[in-house]
Amino acid sequence: MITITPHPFNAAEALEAFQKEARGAGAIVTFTGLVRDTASDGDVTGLHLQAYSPMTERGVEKAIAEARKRWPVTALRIIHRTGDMAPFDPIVFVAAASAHRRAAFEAADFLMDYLKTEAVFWKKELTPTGGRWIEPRAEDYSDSARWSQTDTEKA
Amino acid sequence: MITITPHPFNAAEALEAFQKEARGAGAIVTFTGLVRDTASDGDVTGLHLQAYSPMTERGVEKAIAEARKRWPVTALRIIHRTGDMAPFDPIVFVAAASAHRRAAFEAADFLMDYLKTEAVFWKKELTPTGGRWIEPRAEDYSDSARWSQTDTEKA
Amino acid sequence: MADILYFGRLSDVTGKDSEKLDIPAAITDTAALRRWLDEEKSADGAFLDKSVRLAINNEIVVDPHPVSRSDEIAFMPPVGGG
Amino acid sequence: MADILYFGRLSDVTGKDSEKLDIPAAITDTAALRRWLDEEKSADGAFLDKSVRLAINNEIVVDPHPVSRSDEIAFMPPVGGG
Repeated sequence: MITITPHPFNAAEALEAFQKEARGAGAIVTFTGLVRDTASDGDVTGLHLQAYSPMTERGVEKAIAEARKRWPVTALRIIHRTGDMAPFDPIVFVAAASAHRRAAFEAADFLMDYLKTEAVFWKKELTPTGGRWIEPRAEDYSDSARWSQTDTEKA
Repeated sequence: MITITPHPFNAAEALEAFQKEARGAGAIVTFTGLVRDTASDGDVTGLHLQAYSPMTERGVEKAIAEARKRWPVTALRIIHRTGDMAPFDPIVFVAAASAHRRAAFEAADFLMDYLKTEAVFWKKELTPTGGRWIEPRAEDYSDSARWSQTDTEKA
Repeated sequence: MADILYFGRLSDVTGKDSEKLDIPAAITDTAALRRWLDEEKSADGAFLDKSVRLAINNEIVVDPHPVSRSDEIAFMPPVGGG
Repeated sequence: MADILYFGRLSDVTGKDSEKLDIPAAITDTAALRRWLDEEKSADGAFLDKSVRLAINNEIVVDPHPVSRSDEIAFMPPVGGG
Protein backbone atom coordinates (compact mmCIF):
# COMPACT_ATOMS: atom_id res chain seq x y z
CA MET A 1 0.00 0.00 0.00
CA ILE A 2 1.17 3.50 -0.83
CA THR A 3 0.47 6.79 0.92
CA ILE A 4 1.86 10.06 -0.37
CA THR A 5 0.74 12.71 2.01
CA PRO A 6 1.27 16.31 3.06
CA HIS A 7 0.35 15.30 6.63
CA PRO A 8 2.81 14.21 9.35
CA PHE A 9 2.90 10.50 10.13
CA ASN A 10 4.32 8.40 12.94
CA ALA A 11 6.73 5.57 12.03
CA ALA A 12 5.95 3.53 15.16
CA GLU A 13 2.22 3.63 14.41
CA ALA A 14 3.00 2.64 10.83
CA LEU A 15 4.96 -0.39 12.07
CA GLU A 16 2.15 -1.32 14.46
CA ALA A 17 -0.38 -1.29 11.61
CA PHE A 18 1.98 -3.08 9.23
CA GLN A 19 2.57 -5.86 11.74
CA LYS A 20 -1.19 -6.54 11.76
CA GLU A 21 -1.35 -6.46 7.97
CA ALA A 22 1.66 -8.79 7.72
CA ARG A 23 0.35 -11.23 10.35
CA GLY A 24 1.95 -14.64 9.82
CA ALA A 25 5.21 -13.26 8.39
CA GLY A 26 8.41 -14.28 10.16
CA ALA A 27 10.39 -11.17 9.21
CA ILE A 28 9.62 -7.48 8.96
CA VAL A 29 12.17 -4.90 7.85
CA THR A 30 11.42 -1.19 8.07
CA PHE A 31 13.25 1.87 6.91
CA THR A 32 12.46 5.29 8.32
CA GLY A 33 14.02 8.38 6.77
CA LEU A 34 14.06 11.47 8.96
CA VAL A 35 14.85 15.14 8.47
CA ARG A 36 18.33 15.77 9.83
CA ASP A 37 19.13 18.98 11.66
CA THR A 38 22.56 19.37 10.09
CA ALA A 39 24.01 18.91 6.62
CA SER A 40 27.64 18.84 5.50
CA ASP A 41 27.58 22.63 5.22
CA GLY A 42 25.70 23.65 8.36
CA ASP A 43 22.36 23.71 10.10
CA VAL A 44 19.13 22.59 8.48
CA THR A 45 15.92 24.27 9.55
CA GLY A 46 13.54 22.14 7.53
CA LEU A 47 12.78 20.23 4.37
CA HIS A 48 10.36 21.00 1.55
CA LEU A 49 9.19 18.16 -0.68
CA GLN A 50 7.31 18.30 -3.97
CA ALA A 51 5.58 15.42 -5.76
CA TYR A 52 3.82 15.31 -9.13
CA SER A 53 0.56 13.40 -8.95
CA PRO A 54 -0.31 10.95 -10.39
CA MET A 55 3.14 10.38 -11.96
CA THR A 56 4.72 9.96 -8.52
CA GLU A 57 2.15 7.38 -7.37
CA ARG A 58 2.35 5.52 -10.69
CA GLY A 59 6.13 5.17 -10.38
CA VAL A 60 6.00 3.96 -6.80
CA GLU A 61 3.30 1.42 -7.73
CA LYS A 62 5.58 0.07 -10.44
CA ALA A 63 8.50 -0.22 -8.02
CA ILE A 64 6.28 -2.15 -5.60
CA ALA A 65 5.16 -4.48 -8.39
CA GLU A 66 8.82 -5.03 -9.33
CA ALA A 67 9.73 -5.83 -5.70
CA ARG A 68 6.87 -8.34 -5.53
CA LYS A 69 8.16 -9.99 -8.70
CA ARG A 70 11.72 -10.22 -7.36
CA TRP A 71 11.15 -11.37 -3.78
CA PRO A 72 8.61 -13.56 -1.99
CA VAL A 73 7.31 -10.70 0.13
CA THR A 74 3.93 -11.06 1.80
CA ALA A 75 3.30 -7.35 2.43
CA LEU A 76 4.83 -4.03 1.44
CA ARG A 77 4.13 -0.52 2.68
CA ILE A 78 5.38 2.90 1.60
CA ILE A 79 4.51 6.22 3.23
CA HIS A 80 6.13 9.34 1.79
CA ARG A 81 5.71 12.91 2.93
CA THR A 82 5.33 15.97 0.77
CA GLY A 83 5.21 19.62 1.83
CA ASP A 84 7.09 21.21 4.70
CA MET A 85 8.84 19.24 7.41
CA ALA A 86 10.87 20.16 10.49
CA PRO A 87 14.08 18.49 11.70
CA PHE A 88 13.45 14.99 13.16
CA ASP A 89 10.15 14.60 11.24
CA PRO A 90 9.81 11.34 9.32
CA ILE A 91 10.02 11.79 5.53
CA VAL A 92 9.60 8.22 4.40
CA PHE A 93 8.64 4.84 5.82
CA VAL A 94 9.16 1.59 3.93
CA ALA A 95 8.19 -1.81 5.34
CA ALA A 96 8.61 -5.27 3.85
CA ALA A 97 7.38 -8.57 5.29
CA SER A 98 8.35 -12.08 4.33
CA ALA A 99 8.66 -15.61 5.71
CA HIS A 100 12.44 -15.23 5.98
CA ARG A 101 14.58 -12.18 6.52
CA ARG A 102 16.65 -11.95 3.33
CA ALA A 103 13.67 -11.15 1.10
CA ALA A 104 12.42 -8.52 3.55
CA PHE A 105 15.84 -6.82 3.80
CA GLU A 106 16.40 -6.79 0.05
CA ALA A 107 12.91 -5.60 -0.87
CA ALA A 108 13.11 -2.69 1.61
CA ASP A 109 16.61 -1.81 0.39
CA PHE A 110 15.50 -1.95 -3.26
CA LEU A 111 12.45 0.25 -2.62
CA MET A 112 14.57 2.84 -0.81
CA ASP A 113 17.04 2.94 -3.70
CA TYR A 114 14.10 3.51 -6.05
CA LEU A 115 12.70 6.27 -3.85
CA LYS A 116 16.08 8.02 -3.60
CA THR A 117 16.97 8.05 -7.29
CA GLU A 118 13.91 7.44 -9.45
CA ALA A 119 10.77 8.37 -7.56
CA VAL A 120 9.23 11.61 -8.77
CA PHE A 121 9.99 13.90 -5.82
CA TRP A 122 11.98 17.08 -5.43
CA LYS A 123 13.54 17.87 -2.10
CA LYS A 124 14.80 21.17 -0.76
CA GLU A 125 16.85 21.54 2.38
CA LEU A 126 16.02 24.78 4.14
CA THR A 127 18.91 26.50 5.89
CA PRO A 128 19.31 29.79 7.79
CA THR A 129 20.75 31.28 4.58
CA GLY A 130 17.98 30.07 2.27
CA GLY A 131 17.81 26.62 0.83
CA ARG A 132 19.22 24.10 -1.57
CA TRP A 133 17.60 21.54 -3.86
CA ILE A 134 19.01 18.11 -3.06
CA GLU A 135 19.54 15.84 -6.03
CA PRO A 136 20.64 12.21 -5.63
CA ARG A 137 24.28 11.68 -4.62
CA ALA A 138 26.62 9.59 -6.80
CA GLU A 139 26.37 6.98 -4.03
CA ASP A 140 22.58 6.89 -4.41
CA TYR A 141 22.89 6.16 -8.13
CA SER A 142 25.49 3.43 -7.57
CA ASP A 143 23.36 1.87 -4.82
CA SER A 144 20.43 1.85 -7.19
CA ALA A 145 22.51 0.32 -10.00
CA ARG A 146 23.15 -2.75 -7.82
CA TRP A 147 19.71 -4.10 -8.68
CA SER A 148 20.12 -3.89 -12.45
CA GLN A 149 23.59 -5.47 -12.19
CA THR A 150 21.91 -8.41 -10.50
CA ASP A 151 19.56 -8.65 -13.48
CA THR A 152 22.43 -8.78 -15.92
CA GLU A 153 24.30 -11.37 -13.92
CA LYS A 154 21.21 -13.54 -13.73
CA ALA A 155 20.43 -13.16 -17.41
CA MET B 1 21.60 -1.26 24.14
CA ILE B 2 20.74 -4.91 24.68
CA THR B 3 17.72 -6.46 26.35
CA ILE B 4 17.36 -10.21 26.67
CA THR B 5 14.06 -10.83 28.34
CA PRO B 6 11.49 -13.48 29.17
CA HIS B 7 8.79 -10.78 28.94
CA PRO B 8 6.77 -9.90 25.80
CA PHE B 9 7.75 -6.69 24.04
CA ASN B 10 6.15 -4.50 21.41
CA ALA B 11 8.16 -3.71 18.27
CA ALA B 12 6.32 -0.46 17.56
CA GLU B 13 7.05 0.82 21.08
CA ALA B 14 10.66 -0.22 20.60
CA LEU B 15 10.85 1.82 17.37
CA GLU B 16 9.22 4.81 19.07
CA ALA B 17 11.82 4.73 21.86
CA PHE B 18 14.69 4.12 19.43
CA GLN B 19 13.67 7.10 17.32
CA LYS B 20 14.07 9.31 20.39
CA GLU B 21 17.43 7.75 21.25
CA ALA B 22 18.61 8.16 17.64
CA ARG B 23 17.41 11.77 17.34
CA GLY B 24 19.35 13.54 14.59
CA ALA B 25 19.92 10.40 12.50
CA GLY B 26 18.70 10.48 8.91
CA ALA B 27 18.10 6.75 8.57
CA ILE B 28 16.68 4.07 10.85
CA VAL B 29 16.44 0.42 9.82
CA THR B 30 14.61 -2.08 11.99
CA PHE B 31 14.22 -5.82 11.83
CA THR B 32 11.43 -7.60 13.69
CA GLY B 33 11.40 -11.38 13.85
CA LEU B 34 8.04 -12.93 14.70
CA VAL B 35 6.81 -16.40 15.59
CA ARG B 36 5.20 -17.91 12.50
CA ASP B 37 2.09 -20.04 12.79
CA THR B 38 3.23 -22.55 10.17
CA ALA B 39 6.49 -24.28 9.30
CA SER B 40 7.40 -26.33 6.23
CA ASP B 41 5.97 -29.42 7.91
CA GLY B 42 2.74 -28.08 9.45
CA ASP B 43 1.27 -25.90 12.15
CA VAL B 44 3.32 -24.23 14.83
CA THR B 45 1.69 -23.68 18.20
CA GLY B 46 4.53 -21.74 19.81
CA LEU B 47 8.22 -21.19 20.25
CA HIS B 48 10.47 -21.90 23.24
CA LEU B 49 13.76 -20.04 23.51
CA GLN B 50 16.69 -20.67 25.84
CA ALA B 51 19.64 -18.36 26.53
CA TYR B 52 22.74 -18.86 28.65
CA SER B 53 23.54 -15.82 30.76
CA PRO B 54 25.95 -14.08 30.77
CA MET B 55 27.50 -15.83 27.75
CA THR B 56 24.59 -14.79 25.54
CA GLU B 57 24.80 -11.11 26.55
CA ARG B 58 28.59 -11.10 26.22
CA GLY B 59 28.37 -12.40 22.64
CA VAL B 60 25.71 -9.89 21.62
CA GLU B 61 27.75 -7.04 23.15
CA LYS B 62 30.73 -8.13 21.04
CA ALA B 63 28.61 -8.20 17.88
CA ILE B 64 27.38 -4.69 18.63
CA ALA B 65 30.95 -3.48 19.17
CA GLU B 66 31.92 -5.09 15.84
CA ALA B 67 29.02 -3.35 14.04
CA ARG B 68 30.08 0.00 15.52
CA LYS B 69 33.61 -0.60 14.27
CA ARG B 70 32.43 -1.46 10.74
CA TRP B 71 29.76 1.18 10.15
CA PRO B 72 29.23 4.81 11.20
CA VAL B 73 26.08 4.00 13.16
CA THR B 74 24.84 6.51 15.71
CA ALA B 75 22.63 4.11 17.71
CA LEU B 76 21.99 0.37 17.89
CA ARG B 77 19.33 -1.58 19.75
CA ILE B 78 18.71 -5.30 20.23
CA ILE B 79 15.80 -6.86 22.09
CA HIS B 80 15.62 -10.66 22.19
CA ARG B 81 13.01 -12.83 23.83
CA THR B 82 13.58 -15.98 25.81
CA GLY B 83 10.99 -18.39 27.24
CA ASP B 84 7.66 -19.30 25.70
CA MET B 85 6.07 -17.39 22.84
CA ALA B 86 2.85 -17.76 20.86
CA PRO B 87 2.43 -17.38 17.09
CA PHE B 88 2.73 -13.72 15.94
CA ASP B 89 4.72 -12.73 19.08
CA PRO B 90 7.92 -10.79 18.37
CA ILE B 91 11.08 -12.80 19.04
CA VAL B 92 13.70 -10.25 18.16
CA PHE B 93 13.98 -6.55 17.37
CA VAL B 94 17.11 -4.98 15.89
CA ALA B 95 17.40 -1.28 15.10
CA ALA B 96 20.28 0.67 13.57
CA ALA B 97 20.50 4.43 13.05
CA SER B 98 22.91 6.38 10.90
CA ALA B 99 23.27 9.59 8.91
CA HIS B 100 22.73 7.70 5.64
CA ARG B 101 20.81 4.55 4.89
CA ARG B 102 23.50 2.10 3.72
CA ALA B 103 25.24 1.90 7.11
CA ALA B 104 21.90 1.40 8.87
CA PHE B 105 20.81 -1.37 6.47
CA GLU B 106 24.12 -3.20 6.67
CA ALA B 107 24.51 -2.96 10.43
CA ALA B 108 20.99 -4.34 11.01
CA ASP B 109 21.58 -7.11 8.47
CA PHE B 110 24.94 -8.00 10.06
CA LEU B 111 23.47 -8.12 13.58
CA MET B 112 20.62 -10.38 12.42
CA ASP B 113 23.10 -12.75 10.78
CA TYR B 114 25.01 -12.84 14.05
CA LEU B 115 21.85 -13.51 16.06
CA LYS B 116 20.75 -16.31 13.72
CA THR B 117 24.01 -18.25 13.60
CA GLU B 118 26.29 -17.31 16.48
CA ALA B 119 24.26 -15.83 19.32
CA VAL B 120 23.94 -18.21 22.24
CA PHE B 121 20.27 -19.15 21.98
CA TRP B 122 18.41 -22.39 21.44
CA LYS B 123 15.04 -22.36 19.77
CA LYS B 124 12.33 -25.00 19.76
CA GLU B 125 9.31 -24.89 17.50
CA LEU B 126 6.30 -26.36 19.27
CA THR B 127 3.87 -28.31 17.11
CA PRO B 128 0.69 -30.31 17.79
CA THR B 129 2.84 -33.48 17.70
CA GLY B 130 5.55 -32.22 20.07
CA GLY B 131 8.39 -29.98 19.04
CA ARG B 132 11.61 -29.62 17.17
CA TRP B 133 14.85 -27.80 17.97
CA ILE B 134 15.63 -25.39 15.16
CA GLU B 135 19.28 -25.07 14.28
CA PRO B 136 20.55 -22.50 11.73
CA ARG B 137 19.78 -23.31 8.08
CA ALA B 138 22.60 -23.60 5.52
CA GLU B 139 21.31 -20.27 4.19
CA ASP B 140 21.80 -18.66 7.60
CA TYR B 141 25.44 -19.76 7.69
CA SER B 142 26.10 -18.53 4.15
CA ASP B 143 24.38 -15.20 4.93
CA SER B 144 26.61 -14.85 7.96
CA ALA B 145 29.75 -15.73 5.97
CA ARG B 146 29.15 -12.69 3.72
CA TRP B 147 30.64 -10.41 6.36
CA SER B 148 33.92 -12.30 6.73
CA GLN B 149 34.26 -12.49 2.92
CA THR B 150 34.07 -8.71 2.87
CA ASP B 151 36.94 -8.62 5.35
CA THR B 152 39.08 -10.85 3.19
CA GLU B 153 38.35 -8.89 0.04
CA LYS B 154 39.25 -5.66 1.78
CA ALA B 155 42.43 -7.10 3.31
CA MET C 1 -4.02 28.20 -21.96
CA ALA C 2 -1.37 25.66 -21.01
CA ASP C 3 -0.69 24.62 -17.43
CA ILE C 4 3.01 24.96 -16.83
CA LEU C 5 4.50 23.26 -13.75
CA TYR C 6 7.92 24.14 -12.35
CA PHE C 7 9.48 21.55 -10.06
CA GLY C 8 12.62 21.57 -7.94
CA ARG C 9 15.11 24.32 -8.69
CA LEU C 10 12.89 25.65 -11.50
CA SER C 11 10.28 26.68 -8.94
CA ASP C 12 12.97 28.91 -7.41
CA VAL C 13 14.02 30.29 -10.81
CA THR C 14 10.43 31.26 -11.64
CA GLY C 15 9.31 32.06 -8.10
CA LYS C 16 6.25 29.83 -8.50
CA ASP C 17 5.22 26.17 -8.68
CA SER C 18 2.86 26.58 -11.63
CA GLU C 19 1.09 29.06 -13.82
CA LYS C 20 -1.27 29.23 -16.78
CA LEU C 21 0.50 30.54 -19.88
CA ASP C 22 -0.62 31.54 -23.32
CA ILE C 23 2.03 29.85 -25.43
CA PRO C 24 2.70 31.78 -28.68
CA ALA C 25 1.39 29.92 -31.74
CA ALA C 26 4.93 29.81 -33.16
CA ILE C 27 6.04 27.51 -30.30
CA THR C 28 5.08 24.04 -31.51
CA ASP C 29 7.55 21.73 -29.78
CA THR C 30 9.32 21.30 -26.44
CA ALA C 31 12.71 22.48 -27.70
CA ALA C 32 11.21 25.79 -28.80
CA LEU C 33 9.22 26.03 -25.58
CA ARG C 34 12.40 25.68 -23.50
CA ARG C 35 14.10 28.49 -25.44
CA TRP C 36 11.07 30.76 -25.24
CA LEU C 37 10.57 30.24 -21.49
CA ASP C 38 14.26 30.60 -20.72
CA GLU C 39 14.15 34.03 -22.32
CA GLU C 40 10.77 35.01 -20.83
CA LYS C 41 11.97 34.11 -17.32
CA SER C 42 15.53 35.42 -17.78
CA ALA C 43 16.48 31.99 -16.54
CA ASP C 44 20.04 32.05 -17.80
CA GLY C 45 19.84 28.55 -19.32
CA ALA C 46 17.97 26.82 -16.46
CA PHE C 47 15.25 25.70 -18.89
CA LEU C 48 17.81 24.47 -21.45
CA ASP C 49 19.67 22.22 -19.01
CA LYS C 50 19.59 18.69 -20.41
CA SER C 51 19.10 17.24 -16.91
CA VAL C 52 15.69 18.95 -16.86
CA ARG C 53 13.16 16.59 -18.45
CA LEU C 54 9.75 17.55 -19.71
CA ALA C 55 6.45 15.79 -19.07
CA ILE C 56 3.37 16.50 -21.11
CA ASN C 57 0.07 15.54 -19.54
CA ASN C 58 1.88 13.46 -16.90
CA GLU C 59 4.03 11.48 -19.35
CA ILE C 60 7.75 12.11 -19.78
CA VAL C 61 8.64 13.07 -23.37
CA VAL C 62 11.88 13.39 -25.32
CA ASP C 63 12.80 16.67 -27.04
CA PRO C 64 11.63 17.79 -29.47
CA HIS C 65 8.07 16.73 -28.74
CA PRO C 66 4.96 18.53 -30.08
CA VAL C 67 3.22 20.80 -27.59
CA SER C 68 -0.37 21.97 -27.80
CA ARG C 69 -1.67 25.15 -26.23
CA SER C 70 -3.93 23.24 -23.81
CA ASP C 71 -1.34 20.77 -22.49
CA GLU C 72 -0.16 20.37 -18.91
CA ILE C 73 3.60 20.76 -19.28
CA ALA C 74 5.97 20.00 -16.39
CA PHE C 75 9.64 20.94 -16.13
CA MET C 76 11.33 18.22 -14.11
CA PRO C 77 14.91 18.57 -12.77
CA PRO C 78 16.54 15.33 -11.52
CA VAL C 79 14.13 13.56 -9.16
CA GLY C 80 14.80 11.94 -5.82
CA GLY C 81 12.87 11.51 -2.60
CA GLY C 82 13.39 9.56 0.64
CA MET D 1 28.56 -30.92 43.32
CA ALA D 2 28.80 -29.67 39.74
CA ASP D 3 26.06 -27.65 38.04
CA ILE D 4 25.28 -29.32 34.75
CA LEU D 5 23.25 -27.37 32.18
CA TYR D 6 21.51 -29.02 29.23
CA PHE D 7 20.60 -26.73 26.35
CA GLY D 8 18.61 -27.29 23.17
CA ARG D 9 17.98 -30.90 22.23
CA LEU D 10 19.95 -32.11 25.26
CA SER D 11 17.26 -30.71 27.55
CA ASP D 12 14.83 -33.04 25.80
CA VAL D 13 17.21 -36.01 26.04
CA THR D 14 17.60 -35.50 29.80
CA GLY D 15 14.10 -34.18 30.49
CA LYS D 16 15.56 -31.18 32.35
CA ASP D 17 17.41 -27.90 31.81
CA SER D 18 19.92 -28.37 34.62
CA GLU D 19 20.81 -30.45 37.62
CA LYS D 20 23.44 -30.76 40.34
CA LEU D 21 25.56 -33.86 39.87
CA ASP D 22 28.18 -35.58 41.91
CA ILE D 23 30.76 -36.33 39.24
CA PRO D 24 32.77 -39.49 40.01
CA ALA D 25 36.38 -38.72 40.99
CA ALA D 26 37.57 -40.79 38.01
CA ILE D 27 36.05 -38.29 35.57
CA THR D 28 38.73 -35.62 35.20
CA ASP D 29 38.15 -34.19 31.72
CA THR D 30 35.33 -33.24 29.37
CA ALA D 31 35.82 -36.23 27.06
CA ALA D 32 35.36 -38.64 29.97
CA LEU D 33 32.43 -36.59 31.24
CA ARG D 34 30.66 -36.88 27.87
CA ARG D 35 31.05 -40.68 27.86
CA TRP D 36 29.95 -41.02 31.48
CA LEU D 37 26.84 -38.83 31.04
CA ASP D 38 25.89 -40.44 27.75
CA GLU D 39 25.77 -43.76 29.53
CA GLU D 40 24.09 -42.42 32.71
CA LYS D 41 21.33 -40.78 30.63
CA SER D 42 21.07 -43.62 28.08
CA ALA D 43 21.48 -40.83 25.58
CA ASP D 44 22.49 -43.00 22.65
CA GLY D 45 25.41 -40.77 21.67
CA ALA D 46 23.70 -37.38 22.11
CA PHE D 47 26.45 -36.26 24.51
CA LEU D 48 29.21 -37.48 22.19
CA ASP D 49 28.00 -35.53 19.15
CA LYS D 50 30.84 -33.27 17.99
CA SER D 51 28.38 -30.46 17.21
CA VAL D 52 27.67 -30.27 20.97
CA ARG D 53 30.22 -27.92 22.53
CA LEU D 54 31.00 -27.68 26.21
CA ALA D 55 31.33 -24.56 28.30
CA ILE D 56 32.92 -24.56 31.71
CA ASN D 57 32.04 -21.66 34.00
CA ASN D 58 30.57 -19.74 31.04
CA GLU D 59 33.60 -20.18 28.75
CA ILE D 60 33.60 -22.52 25.77
CA VAL D 61 36.32 -25.15 26.01
CA VAL D 62 37.83 -27.68 23.60
CA ASP D 63 37.86 -31.41 24.45
CA PRO D 64 39.53 -32.77 26.41
CA HIS D 65 39.48 -30.03 29.03
CA PRO D 66 39.94 -30.61 32.79
CA VAL D 67 36.75 -30.57 34.83
CA SER D 68 36.48 -30.00 38.54
CA ARG D 69 33.67 -31.28 40.73
CA SER D 70 32.44 -27.75 41.51
CA ASP D 71 32.33 -26.40 37.95
CA GLU D 72 29.30 -25.14 36.07
CA ILE D 73 29.35 -27.28 32.95
CA ALA D 74 27.05 -26.55 29.99
CA PHE D 75 26.28 -28.83 27.06
CA MET D 76 25.65 -26.60 24.05
CA PRO D 77 24.22 -27.94 20.77
CA PRO D 78 24.50 -25.59 17.74
CA VAL D 79 23.27 -22.14 18.74
CA GLY D 80 20.99 -19.76 16.87
CA GLY D 81 18.37 -17.22 17.86
CA GLY D 82 16.37 -14.59 16.03
